[in-house]
Amino acid sequence: MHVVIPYVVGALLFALGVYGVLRRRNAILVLMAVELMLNAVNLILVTADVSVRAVLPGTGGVFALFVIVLAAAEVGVGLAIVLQFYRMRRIVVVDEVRLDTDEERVAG
Amino acid sequence: MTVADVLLLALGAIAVGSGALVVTSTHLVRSGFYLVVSLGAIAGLYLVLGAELVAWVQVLVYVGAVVVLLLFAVMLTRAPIGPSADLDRPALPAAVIGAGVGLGLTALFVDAFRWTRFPSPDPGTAERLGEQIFGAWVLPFEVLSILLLSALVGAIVLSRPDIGARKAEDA
Amino acid sequence: MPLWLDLLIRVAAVMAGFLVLPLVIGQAEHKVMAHMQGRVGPMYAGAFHGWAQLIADGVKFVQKEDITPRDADRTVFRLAPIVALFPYLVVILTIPLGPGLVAQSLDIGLFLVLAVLGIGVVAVLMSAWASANKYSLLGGVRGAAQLLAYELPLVLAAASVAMAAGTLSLPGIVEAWRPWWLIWQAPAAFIFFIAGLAEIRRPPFDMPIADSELVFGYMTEYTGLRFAFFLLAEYVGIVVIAALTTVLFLGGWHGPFEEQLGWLWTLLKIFALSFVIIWFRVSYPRLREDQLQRLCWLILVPLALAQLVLTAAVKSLL
Amino acid sequence: MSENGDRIAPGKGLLDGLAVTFKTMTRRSTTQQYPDVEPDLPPRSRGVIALLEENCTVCMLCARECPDWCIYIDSHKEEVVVPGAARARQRNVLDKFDIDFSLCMYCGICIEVCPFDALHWTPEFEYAETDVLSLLHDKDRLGDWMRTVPPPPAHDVLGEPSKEEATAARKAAGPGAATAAKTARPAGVRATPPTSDPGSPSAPPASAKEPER
Repeated sequence: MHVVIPYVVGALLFALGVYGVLRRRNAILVLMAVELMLNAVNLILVTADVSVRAVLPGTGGVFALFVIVLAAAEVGVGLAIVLQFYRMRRIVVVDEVRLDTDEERVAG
Repeated sequence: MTVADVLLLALGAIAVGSGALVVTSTHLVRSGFYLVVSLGAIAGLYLVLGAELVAWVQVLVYVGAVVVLLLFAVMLTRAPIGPSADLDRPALPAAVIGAGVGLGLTALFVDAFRWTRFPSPDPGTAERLGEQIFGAWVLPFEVLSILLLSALVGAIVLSRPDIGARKAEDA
Repeated sequence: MPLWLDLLIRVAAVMAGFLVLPLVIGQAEHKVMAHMQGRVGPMYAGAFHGWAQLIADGVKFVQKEDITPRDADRTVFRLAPIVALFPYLVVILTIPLGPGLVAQSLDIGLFLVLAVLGIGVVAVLMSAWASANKYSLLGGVRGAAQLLAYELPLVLAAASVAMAAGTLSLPGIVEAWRPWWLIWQAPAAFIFFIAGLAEIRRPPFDMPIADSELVFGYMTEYTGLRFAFFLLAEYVGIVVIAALTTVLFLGGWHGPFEEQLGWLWTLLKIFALSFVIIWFRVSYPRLREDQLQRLCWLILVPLALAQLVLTAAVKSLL
Repeated sequence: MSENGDRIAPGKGLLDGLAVTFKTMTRRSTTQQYPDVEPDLPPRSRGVIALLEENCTVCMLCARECPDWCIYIDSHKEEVVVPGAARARQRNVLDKFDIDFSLCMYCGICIEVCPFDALHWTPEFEYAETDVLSLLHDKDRLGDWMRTVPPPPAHDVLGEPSKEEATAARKAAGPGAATAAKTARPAGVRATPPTSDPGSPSAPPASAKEPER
């Protein structure tokens, strides 16, 4: 098989993820774009298993599994933060997150 | 062009197409559903690439859990049917950076691998993968399990208002 | 036998099982439930004790108007029933009926089954959100929470038996099965069956479609053939959960004359478990939402973890 | 289940529930296959109201007492020449007697108040119509229902005798025995069937218990 196809697919997906993270204002949509990037990396890792001769065969698959676990943890904590934020401010728009601490004290 | 190549092309097209819809759709919930399609197509790519176990873990964890959590969060915050107006920032800078990254990476990969053929790997790698994880990679594996545990505790602490409130009173 | 003929026969057999078994289970549910409630159930369709009732129902569903609500997200709304049905079709492909009698034997079949069953959640969320109905949305959110939660004990219990058998292939697990596993793996079997019931949203775990408070949950807005698809998915779900419990915990085709009658034993065990599922529906009231989550996280998950420890201990002793 | 006080073994309630449903399944169901098998109606079933026209004196009590006002009566007066009488007598002749069963709520007050037993309950209930106007039954149709009126059921063997019967019995026994007869009768009835009881000469035959269909 021509491994350049999955590699390019991975590259394009990563680019789409970058675009999404920069473009989206909704925090959950940003998380979705991050998932796209993680999956692009996974795809490249798994493809590397086929194309790159490594000392340990199947290392790419192992790494992909690790990344999937990391992504699950990331989404769990990330969504907990987003939902907590929504409960406090009723918004999920990342642009409008106020970083000054005075307001934080009032709301919290 | 072999059967595997055709499959890779088709699945890759689906993955990239629905991935593009994920980041451009103005329908909040629909982009979540497009993400399901995209991740499913990537699982198909893993299957073609001979990583069967990774493919099913992808379906189990991503499609069955992560995306559902995302959709869940969308529906708990706000989920209008139909397009929402205020989802996006101005597109130009993001498009420029995204296109730059995409073109750069694509050029890199195309230059590195050209149109060379590699033999298809033999499927059925559950045993091999298990030996890898519990042999060479057992330490990272254990570290990951601690990370998962702390993420679990962290998510519970964050989402339980009663725990947070008590902390605030103490401080 | 040429490859295409072999493939055709396999697909035809799976489709036949996919269409016939749910009908049998559905008819059994009509009659068993009726008799358990002191009624007689359908008596007219097909003359003899209403055997053709579900066929008549099917004809009725086809004739009904296919309504999509005005505010609904049309594409998603229409796709949802198919997404609900699809995973079970894939699962049925991998279930072994007898020695060598399986549509598609896979090295990691158990993993595929568990992964694909998880797709059902997406269908619930799709139908719930796209209906533009607050009852649907409530039911869908409940359903998603329930399915996500019960996936955990389901996978843990399956992991226990996979650990005991030392393989992830479904026929392999049946081959490795020994009668004393009935005791050794009994808690896992119990957990798997209960969690499976919750996964297919059968009473007493039918909180997402609780018809007395949510109309019909995420299926509220569906009519005609699309609604029939959801119903079919429910009954195929019964078949799948009963078959998986059979294969993983009750020894599949093991029984007297298993070389010739293996398929019969499997089918008998599947029907017995389906009867139990129907029996539960008649006997128990619906669990409240908090009781449902409590049962999962405080009873089933710790039990499943304890079973894993037990399995590992016994396995290392042997 | 076991929250208050005495604790039962855990899971016993769950098993009991399963046992109850399983036992019910093994028993025969009591379903009546209605359109195929005629229902076994209890006596005094309230199906439809029948009119015995010759008993009606157009006193209008039924129409006035009806809570739904669903009885419509028209009549005219007629002179009847009685031979030997000094003057011709007047008599009410019924022109119209309609009951609108789309309004009727089957309270039975009209039947209760009728002083001359012109109205009767019959257990006939299959008179549904596709047009609501057809539920207005005129006096011919109401009269036609009379053939479905079952004979009155037998008296309750343990019940008190009716006032008329008691008086008749007292007269037959002669003065002085009145109190004895009144107290002795219920005990005697328990021992013997009502037909052979001398105290109730008008008791109907036993077959009258079953409503005729």
